[in-house]
Amino acid sequence: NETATAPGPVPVLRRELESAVVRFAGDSGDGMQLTGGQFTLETALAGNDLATFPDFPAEIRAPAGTTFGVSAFQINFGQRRIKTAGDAVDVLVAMNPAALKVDLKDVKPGGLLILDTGAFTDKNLAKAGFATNPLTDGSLDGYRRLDVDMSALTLEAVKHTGLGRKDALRCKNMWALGLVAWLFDRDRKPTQSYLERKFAKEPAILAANLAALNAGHAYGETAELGGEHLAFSVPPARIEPGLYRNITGTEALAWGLVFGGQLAGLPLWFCGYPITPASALLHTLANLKQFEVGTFQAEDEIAAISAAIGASYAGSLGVTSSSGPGIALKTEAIGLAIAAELPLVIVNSQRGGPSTGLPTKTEQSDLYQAVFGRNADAPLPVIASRSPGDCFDCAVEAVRIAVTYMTPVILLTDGYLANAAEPWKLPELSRYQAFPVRFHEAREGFHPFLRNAETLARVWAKPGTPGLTHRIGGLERDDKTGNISYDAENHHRMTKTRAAKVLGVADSLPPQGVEDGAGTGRLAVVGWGSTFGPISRAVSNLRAQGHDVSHIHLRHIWPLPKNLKALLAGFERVLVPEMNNGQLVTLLRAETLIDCRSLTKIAGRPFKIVEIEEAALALLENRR
Amino acid sequence: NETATAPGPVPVLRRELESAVVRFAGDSGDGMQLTGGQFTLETALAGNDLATFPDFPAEIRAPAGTTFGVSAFQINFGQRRIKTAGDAVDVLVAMNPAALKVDLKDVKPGGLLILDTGAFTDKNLAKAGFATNPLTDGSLDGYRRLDVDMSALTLEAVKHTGLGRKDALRCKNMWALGLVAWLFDRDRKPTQSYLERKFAKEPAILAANLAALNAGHAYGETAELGGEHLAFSVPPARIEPGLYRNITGTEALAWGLVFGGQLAGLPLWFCGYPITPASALLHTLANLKQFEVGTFQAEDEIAAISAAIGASYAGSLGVTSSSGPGIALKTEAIGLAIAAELPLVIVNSQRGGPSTGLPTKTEQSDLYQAVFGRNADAPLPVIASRSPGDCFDCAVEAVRIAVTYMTPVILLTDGYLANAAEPWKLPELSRYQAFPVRFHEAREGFHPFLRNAETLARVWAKPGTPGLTHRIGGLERDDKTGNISYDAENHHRMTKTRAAKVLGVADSLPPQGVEDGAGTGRLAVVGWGSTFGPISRAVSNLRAQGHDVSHIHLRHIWPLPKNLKALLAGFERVLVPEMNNGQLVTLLRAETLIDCRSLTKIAGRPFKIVEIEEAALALLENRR
Amino acid sequence: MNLESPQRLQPKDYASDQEVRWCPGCGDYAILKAVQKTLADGGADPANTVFVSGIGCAARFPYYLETYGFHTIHGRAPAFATGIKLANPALDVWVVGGDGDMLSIGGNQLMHALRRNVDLNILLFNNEIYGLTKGQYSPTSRLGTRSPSTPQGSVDRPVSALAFGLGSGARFVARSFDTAQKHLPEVLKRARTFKGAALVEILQNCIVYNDNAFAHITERDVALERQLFVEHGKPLLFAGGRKGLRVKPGALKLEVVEVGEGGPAAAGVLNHDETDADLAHLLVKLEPPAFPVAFGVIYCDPVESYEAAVHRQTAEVRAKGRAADLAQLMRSGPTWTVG
Amino acid sequence: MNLESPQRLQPKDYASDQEVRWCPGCGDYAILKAVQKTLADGGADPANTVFVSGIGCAARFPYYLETYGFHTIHGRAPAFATGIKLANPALDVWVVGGDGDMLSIGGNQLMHALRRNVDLNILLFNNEIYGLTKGQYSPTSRLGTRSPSTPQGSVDRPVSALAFGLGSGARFVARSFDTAQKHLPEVLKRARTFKGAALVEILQNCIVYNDNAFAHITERDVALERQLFVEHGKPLLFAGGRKGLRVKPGALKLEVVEVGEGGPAAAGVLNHDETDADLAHLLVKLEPPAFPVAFGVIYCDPVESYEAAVHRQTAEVRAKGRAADLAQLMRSGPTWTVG
Ligand SMILES: Cc1ncc(C[n+]2csc(CCOP(=O)(O)OP(=O)(O)O)c2C)c(N)n1
Ligand SMILES: Cc1ncc(C[n+]2csc(CCOP(=O)(O)OP(=O)(O)O)c2C)c(N)n1
Ligand code: SF4
Ligand code: SF4
Ligand SMILES: [Mg+2]
Ligand SMILES: [Mg+2]
Repeated sequence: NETATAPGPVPVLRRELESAVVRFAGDSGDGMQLTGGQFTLETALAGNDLATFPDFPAEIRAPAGTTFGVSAFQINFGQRRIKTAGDAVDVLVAMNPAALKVDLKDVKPGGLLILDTGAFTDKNLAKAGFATNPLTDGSLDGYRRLDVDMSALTLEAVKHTGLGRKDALRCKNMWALGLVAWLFDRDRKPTQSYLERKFAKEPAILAANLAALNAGHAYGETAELGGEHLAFSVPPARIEPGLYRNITGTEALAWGLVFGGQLAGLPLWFCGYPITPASALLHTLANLKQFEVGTFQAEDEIAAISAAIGASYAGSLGVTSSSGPGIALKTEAIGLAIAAELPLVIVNSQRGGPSTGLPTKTEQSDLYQAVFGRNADAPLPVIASRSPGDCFDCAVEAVRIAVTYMTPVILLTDGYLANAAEPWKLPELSRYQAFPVRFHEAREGFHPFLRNAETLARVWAKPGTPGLTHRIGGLERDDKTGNISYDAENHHRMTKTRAAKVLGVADSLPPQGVEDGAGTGRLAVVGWGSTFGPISRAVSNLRAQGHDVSHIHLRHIWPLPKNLKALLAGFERVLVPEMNNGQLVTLLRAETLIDCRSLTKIAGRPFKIVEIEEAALALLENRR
Repeated sequence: NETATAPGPVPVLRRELESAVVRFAGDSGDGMQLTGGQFTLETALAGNDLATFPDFPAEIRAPAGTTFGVSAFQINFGQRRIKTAGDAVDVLVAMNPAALKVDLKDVKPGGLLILDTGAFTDKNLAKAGFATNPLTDGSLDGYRRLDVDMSALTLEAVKHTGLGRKDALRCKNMWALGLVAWLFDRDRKPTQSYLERKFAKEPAILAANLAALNAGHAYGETAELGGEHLAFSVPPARIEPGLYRNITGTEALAWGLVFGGQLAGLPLWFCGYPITPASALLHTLANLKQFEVGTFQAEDEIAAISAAIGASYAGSLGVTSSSGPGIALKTEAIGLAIAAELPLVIVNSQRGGPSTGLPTKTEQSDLYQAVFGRNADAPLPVIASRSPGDCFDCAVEAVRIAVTYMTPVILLTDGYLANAAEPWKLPELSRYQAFPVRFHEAREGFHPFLRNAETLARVWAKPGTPGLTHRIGGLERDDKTGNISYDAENHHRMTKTRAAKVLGVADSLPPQGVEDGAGTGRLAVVGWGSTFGPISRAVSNLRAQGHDVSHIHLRHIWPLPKNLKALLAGFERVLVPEMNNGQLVTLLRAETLIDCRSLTKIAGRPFKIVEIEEAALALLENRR
Repeated sequence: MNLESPQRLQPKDYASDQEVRWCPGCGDYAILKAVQKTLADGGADPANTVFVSGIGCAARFPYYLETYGFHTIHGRAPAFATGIKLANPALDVWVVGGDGDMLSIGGNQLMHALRRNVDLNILLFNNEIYGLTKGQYSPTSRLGTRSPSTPQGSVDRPVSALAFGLGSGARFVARSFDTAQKHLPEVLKRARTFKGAALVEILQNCIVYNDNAFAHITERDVALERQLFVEHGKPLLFAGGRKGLRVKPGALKLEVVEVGEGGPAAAGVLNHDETDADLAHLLVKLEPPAFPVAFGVIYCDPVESYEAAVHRQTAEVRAKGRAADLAQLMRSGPTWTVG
Repeated sequence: MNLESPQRLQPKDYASDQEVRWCPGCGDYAILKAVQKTLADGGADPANTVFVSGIGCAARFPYYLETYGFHTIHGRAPAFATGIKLANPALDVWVVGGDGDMLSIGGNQLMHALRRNVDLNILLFNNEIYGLTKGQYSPTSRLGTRSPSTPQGSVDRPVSALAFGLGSGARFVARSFDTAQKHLPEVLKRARTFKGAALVEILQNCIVYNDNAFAHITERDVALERQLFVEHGKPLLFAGGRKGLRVKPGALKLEVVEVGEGGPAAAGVLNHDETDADLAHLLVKLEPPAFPVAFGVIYCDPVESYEAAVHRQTAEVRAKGRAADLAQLMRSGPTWTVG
């Protein structure tokens, strides 16, 4: 009963855009994450580059219609390289007054609001805290509007399926998706096949969702949407050729860990305790049992890391993961892994703090904790991934360092990376260099703290190996025998050795490069982690304006790349934007004695591009 | 049957010394700590300045005669100001071969060895790992020796008390003490009264101990100890007038906390879990229930700090204490105290690490943990005490900061400070300024995050107050209402406010002064904590030799004193000696961008004076 | 709203001005109502009432009550509450948490609060799932529970909250469920007046991640057969009095018996003795289908509470009269004068 | 010494070359001997044997055995051991710790290892004191214990290790004491062969800080009256067979009965049934003076062990044949080609 599903251009006047930012916002129950995800897929298949930002409420399922129950999904896509989810919104789809209330502030002046008027009831307006109705009180005058009673139109469209009102209304999100797909000339096929897979066993629900999707699309085609409600087109971007898929940081991380284990030739034991936003890694790995992967949900974070260390002791690769408060609980055991010199990967999906803080918001404020946050002289390597896809390579790198140097490694990601998706070019797995672990087996002269002269890694002799029975633990050990030692000079030597071993990781790293811009100049913007996108875009914007700015982005937080000091010394000014109150900047200042300046944003959200541009300009113009 | 107990000078030729270092060493069961403590008291009463260093074995009571069972107590005393327990030993009292084995390396060439030949049996020699008998193999040729069969002489001396052989032999330490007292012309009275108190109910044991003490003394008087075994005299030092006592860091800390509570007008709740070397504070406070002090031995460190925070929440002053690994476990809860802005004092008696490390040895390697060791942006004030007596003032200061700024405060001490004793001039308690807490009671406009405009401290409204019911917790709070807030800008503001509040503590501090030397010059040696003694002595030695060196010692680690950067900028070079692998130095470099150089010693023992002198000279001579 | 005085307040007076943010239909709403009723019935003074919680959906509880409240960290609420109670024994201190909070990460803190017998009212909302973190299985989830972290089903046996409580030395254990709006306030009242650590397990429906976990016990059609309400001194009857529990002859076990004409006594039905720890052990673990689930105050055997003992001991020390004089203390032991 | 092969080894072959550093006279020496004997008797392969411990005097244990050993951190040994056993189920994994390590800081880890039924041999050395930290009272110390941290005596009630174990869901609990050099190896052998979490409480004398804590049970003159050695299927007799335990008529309790001429059966003496959890509950808490202390395997009721179930489930997934092909996995779901 719908013909508009046929592919091919719709005969409509479309304004071509370089890029566009769309945000879907509604109740937690409105399915906005799903809608956004499907639009992302359609957009990726249309050949655009893109970046997304899902923004969940802290509540599981807050009462309908409240502002704190608003769930939003933002996508930035374009024919140019897309680096962030976008500073400001071009099109806001608001499924109820609360969504409008929360998200309007991010819409560009003159931006398009698509509003489900059916949801703007008195009750919902009151719940959202509107004193007067924004649809009529003139407060939206500065925006373009598309007011449409999606609720009613959806009910109408799915009537024939016989679904009850409640279930029928749940198709509203597909109606909205259909409309937005029409607006940007996206193909609905991927969504249709998704729905067919998902509701294969529920034909009525499937039919209703498809009908809503198509009705929304048809509404765009047939309604009077000329004039200011002009439709758009965003032609494909020029991106590196290859096979692509969308990937979240969590998926990339999980696969990277599995692959790291394969490169090391070790089974992986992932031991974790749920915590937002880290739990998704546990869930993902729990579904990968076909690989040499085991998962263990422990009773708490301490048990989780303890079991992971136990697994490493027994000859597997132990991995654990959490977020700030949970990592804090693991601190004592991390010290043991350092002392016993066992490999271990610790993933920290950072979130807003201190304490419980803002559990569902992103932040990169656990750098201090990662680099310095242990009792005693207890150094370990720290790396950070910059984007969802980069989590794959960072996971592999973390495993490489852990097994090559017999050390725990902290891998920093964050809530944004964990949840956000980006198009990802599938890596050629055969191109990666393996780093197979050789367990120690020779009895001659064995003790557990024999070291590799080059890496300073101790030998790894696992239980079950005949003739190599030995004892290790957290007490200081004699560097000549591996037995407990309280000797003063030995302790000094061992402390220096542990530090040298970790610093030695830098020997295995390529020199720090420059992402964009020259190797010397007036200003270097130095970032780490998920600030990559906004810094990258800000620097390229500034360079396009003729400014002498370069972008340097660190994967290795500790040890720092060996050439970093020299590299930074080649710039007049250094700016360090961080989603924290200034942490990497402290490390850089201490290590380089260069007057690096901090730009902070501690708001649970990524930087806006303009924020970085402004700070960079201020430094360039010597205003700070 | 002994007349030599009469006071007054003994007619013997004594060589006057400026200072002397004596070490008592024996089996854990030999009572060396007691012996050392009593000799310390006798020496203090003789008017010398002094410093001590007790060195326990890690084992509770290791098998007799083993090297790892050796327990030692060192005292440095003199007629000049004494800053450390001494680099090298003048007189070693070795009660068995193991003690000689372990401690000989610290004796000065030509130093005096007092050896209990009765304990140099074949069995004991073997246990200590001597292949040949050092008494006869010439290996001790470079030393002066006093070989005496203390075991036999003690048995002889106490025979009349009818004690069994085992009990009788336990008086050997008193025999040794008697001899050393004679050697340095000390009055035995204090020890005699001590014994009378201690063994009031065991007359036979009392008699035996007194007899042994006197016999040792008499042996000195009557034996052929002329010639090379010349006796010594160490005349009184010129020290500040006043009433003195010996005090350990633990006692000073306990009393300082009690006094801090009094100045704040709050009851104190100390909640801890035993760990070496922090347990002694729990034990000391558990005996002070006559004050407004409660102690709670929790099931673990997490419960300990949680209960302490609970006590603060309820309107008491919560205090908790541990050592590195235990502090690690408290990290998550510290974050809550920061978020909820509740006062709390956290004492860390640092010990060797990482992990279990060297539990009975001292180290100052938890500075990173204290300053940086938490998830998220979670700053708190950190102070460190420099000497046993200084623990009193630091405890008061920690309480002042905690209640004035509504913040947890970390107070760093270490294993050395906890156990070591020094003469302490009793403070005039009435001279201290009180800082009485005023709980919030006004209902008008109340919310729990109302702030003092000057200190930025939030109000403290305790449960039980009518009309002020409210909820707090670890989720981010709105700065205008105190309610939970996920608002982006609010979180940024709150993070900045928390940081500003802690930095604001510096406004209440006097400018950083110089301990010794000029306020500008060629070299500043910057220390913190228990390195005070050796740095102080090293700098005064160098200054006496005409070098332009100054000593700066920090009590406040975070925030740093406001004038510190300017102060350090006045020196050509800066040296930072630490008993860790370089931690304060990182903070100073980051904060001042001055090329501070690190001197490290991670050996579980205080610096030797010469080690600091050498490093300082190297910098002065531009050798590093 | 801040309340003036402890004069007779209504349940609604104990509600704070914060919007309740649980999922619509969550069992926590009913428990909140029951607690408000309990406070009102007991004439609780809001100013002297403190709710302490860990982290989880259940642990949001304090925000919704117009009393003092402290939302702490995951699993440690019993320890915070211990500190609060030690510092001010006059406060009425409640601890609220979920099965994950109290039995997964917080098992040790719970055990020790119970063992010490700190005077706390401990409410364990057992929904057999981690709600707040979106549905992973918990230590009370039944064998085979499929969840995001156990896609093929869990393989570890659950712990029983009350068996764990008894094993830890609790002197008061009770059980009720969210929708039992008459029974629950009664049980809570007993917990509140018990001077010591009172552990109350409340079966709670998580409509989103573990809906109907207790339907086989709480649904109307099975309720009579599956619910045994125990009362001290009264016979252990259920199924509308048609069935009862008696000692299995010659064994140390209970068995179900039909109550005939002669009434419970004739059928050998046991009377509930809430001071009998051995009986409590058997009651807490009764399970369908063979047995009904026991609700009510299953065990209650008071001894001196921890904070009371601590303060008694302190008072004894002070009564012995060591002076609280710091200057004097400093001068005790050897001192000497210089100059 | 590194051992060649698992051929018949003597107890002394399991001793490492490290000097034993406990206090002379410490009960730990005897336990070490018993464990060495158990290993020798069982023909344990040192290469496949791992001792895992936390921190404390007891926890030094692994250093003295020529097997694999991991001296971890305070209280968490059961969790480390769980990881070890998951990673390599073929290993024979022992956990050793004191009452502080396992029941104070480590209560949660112990509970969950027991609940999950991980195949571990867990030896809890109970000396009712913190030895290593010099004598503070522990959660098993009796009421009124004077210690450095409780100078006026402790005011909190101790937890019973085995009651806690049962409350946590343990499927094997047993008790012995340090000097029981015949009995202890027998119990350890049972623990070793039990496939699941076996909790063995070993009463251990700390000669320095809590000397004679168990003298009232273990001293020769009271031993007969105070020690009940249970054996599956055998009557619960003590006092040289002169006394036994029977069910108190009509109650859910045990009582002491004199065994007369007619023998145990006539006196109604109960036979020990180690699979009976209810009986176990009663036995673990028997205490002098009214009762003897129960020693031996008090409860043993095997179910599938955790790591076995985990590996079984994994095998099932793999058998279902989802290919372990990462490149293929990456290509599942929507992909597109650029260029
Ligand atoms: C240290 C720490 N670890 C983990 C978490 C994440 N977390 C929050 S609540 C929770 C469990 C919730 O389950 P439950 O206690 O049963 O409460 P419910 O939500 O079911 O009411 C977890 C794992 C956390 N907040 N802090
Ligand atoms: C995290 C941490 N907290 C505290 C300690 C100190 N500590 C070491 S062993 C111990 C308790 C020892 O008692 P127990 O477990 O009974 O063993 P025992 O020495 O009596 O054999 C304590 C508190 C520690 N090592 N680590
Ligand atoms: S997730 Fe479950 S427990 Fe949490 S609020 Fe929703 S229904 Fe209640
Ligand atoms: S302190 Fe006690 S438990 Fe520890 S080794 Fe000595 S006697 Fe044994
Ligand atoms: Mg739950
Ligand atoms: Mg013990």
